[in-house]
Amino acid sequence: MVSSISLSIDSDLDKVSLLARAVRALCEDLLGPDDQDAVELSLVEAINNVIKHGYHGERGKDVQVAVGLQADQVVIEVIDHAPPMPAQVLDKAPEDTFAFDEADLADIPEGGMGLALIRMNMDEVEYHSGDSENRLRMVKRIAPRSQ
Amino acid sequence: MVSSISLSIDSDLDKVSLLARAVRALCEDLLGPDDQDAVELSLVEAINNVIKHGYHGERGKDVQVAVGLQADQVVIEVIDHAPPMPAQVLDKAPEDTFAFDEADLADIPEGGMGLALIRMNMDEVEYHSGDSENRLRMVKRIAPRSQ
Amino acid sequence: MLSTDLRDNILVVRVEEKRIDASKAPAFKDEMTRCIDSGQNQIVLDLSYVDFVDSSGLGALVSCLKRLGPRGSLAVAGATGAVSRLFTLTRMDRVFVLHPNVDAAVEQLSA
Amino acid sequence: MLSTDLRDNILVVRVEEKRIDASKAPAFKDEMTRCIDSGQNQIVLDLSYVDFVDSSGLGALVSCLKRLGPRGSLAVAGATGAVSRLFTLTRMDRVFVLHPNVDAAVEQLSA
Ligand SMILES: Nc1ncnc2c1ncn2[C@@H]1O[C@H](COP(=O)(O)OP(=O)(O)O)[C@@H](O)[C@H]1O
Ligand SMILES: Nc1ncnc2c1ncn2[C@@H]1O[C@H](COP(=O)(O)OP(=O)(O)O)[C@@H](O)[C@H]1O
Repeated sequence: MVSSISLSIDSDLDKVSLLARAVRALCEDLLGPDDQDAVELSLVEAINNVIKHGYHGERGKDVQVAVGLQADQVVIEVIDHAPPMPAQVLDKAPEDTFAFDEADLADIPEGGMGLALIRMNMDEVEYHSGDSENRLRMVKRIAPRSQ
Repeated sequence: MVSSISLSIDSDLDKVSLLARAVRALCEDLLGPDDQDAVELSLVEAINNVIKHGYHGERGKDVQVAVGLQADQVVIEVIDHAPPMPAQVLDKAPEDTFAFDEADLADIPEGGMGLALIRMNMDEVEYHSGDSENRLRMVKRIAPRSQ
Repeated sequence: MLSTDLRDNILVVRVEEKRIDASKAPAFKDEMTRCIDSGQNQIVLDLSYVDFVDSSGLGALVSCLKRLGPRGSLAVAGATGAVSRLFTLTRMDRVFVLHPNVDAAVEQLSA
Repeated sequence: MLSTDLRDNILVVRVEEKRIDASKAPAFKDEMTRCIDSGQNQIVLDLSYVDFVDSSGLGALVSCLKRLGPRGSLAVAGATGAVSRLFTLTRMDRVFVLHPNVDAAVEQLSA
């Protein structure tokens, strides 16, 4: 069974937590609390990126999230109509981001952690950008009950 | 402060509970449990009506819900693109619906209760139908904390 | 969506769904009708697992009551929160006797 | 969004928001910077009320640490659930010492 619902806000950082709350509630029966946290963080990072980098902080642009609830996975797609994100940024190995030298203050990252967090928290991450929209597809697999 | 988010499903009765769950979660901090119940029931009745009467049960049509969270009220708008609902149906006094004779089995209603429930559960109910869309606007006022 | 249990010649029907809404009301009504048509006259409907009923669900209940006819009885047990408020709000608490739980309902029906 | 309390010459800063996300991180950083610039060297950040931090919030924390410089210390107290997991996942638990609560943090810093 596939259930899907779509949610949208305009590009305002103040509204991101509404999306997070609604999506979290939708996943409640399917995912354990840690996986809900993982989905919430990935969703928030993806939407922040769209608002900050895609729309350069401009308000009044639309940000859409499609949530597909399936028996074995939760699929979250973040859809926007901004210029696409540069192809290579998603290819960087997420581990590298956090391989800093903690003894060297200057080496500790203050940013550039969002995409790495998404890739570490979701089971699949794909980015498609077409003529009219960009679509970041993130999948969280549902652990079988018996495990 | 006004926060708003919009949610949509296609016209499938199986998906109505997703909307209900997401909207309920959005109201959680603002409304007590009884008022959350009132909003959830009204929302579900409104959407069922759109799907059953507006779209005559046809799938693949869109049903949209806009949720406005304000300091003193929660505004829920159900938006559809079906033929509008007949003007007089919303005017019927809700109390009449439940003024049946319980001793007379035939008098007890099996249907026709949805709009009455909406009017009894919400503080304001307005219906606008324009060129391209219908909009049922339902308001639940937030009781001041001190009461 | 229903599980049944016969106690003192009373059929206890337990709803195993969280919601009786427009998507579930037709199946609920069908399964209930089958129970009624099998000859059962005294039914206790256990709603303790249910946390949401809409007007379609309530309408299905009324339709079962009508099917049962004036000689039968349909009692409701375990309705709480939004479900119990729906009965009050619609004055259906005058139509269906509400019991806190199945035991209380069975006891009163068999008395 | 912050409330402060001086204990044994250690500034305890409590975050009074549920979320430190991209919409709140700039204000958080500003208020923290004011605390740091007022001359405080030892700070315990109480995150016990916070249930969500994103990479902007975490980045703001790192930026406070840099502002504080090598002579200062910024300890974190009361991080649980998703917040504590974020520190581990990003290896920021090597950068910020995590304490179960404010008392434990103050005790260790003043030892
Ligand atoms: N939706 C997007 N549109 C355009 N550029 C993006 C988008 N998402 C990410 N980027 C680019 O990738 C970089 C890394 O993103 P990220 O890892 O989330 O960290 P941060 O947002 O803190 O910079 C961003 O700085 C930006 O240049
Ligand atoms: N969205 C709608 N579009 C068209 N007609 C509607 C709509 N909503 C309600 N109606 C009409 O109003 C009547 C009463 O609706 P309601 O009180 O919800 O009860 P019910 O749906 O059980 O009939 C419906 O039977 C239908 O004829």
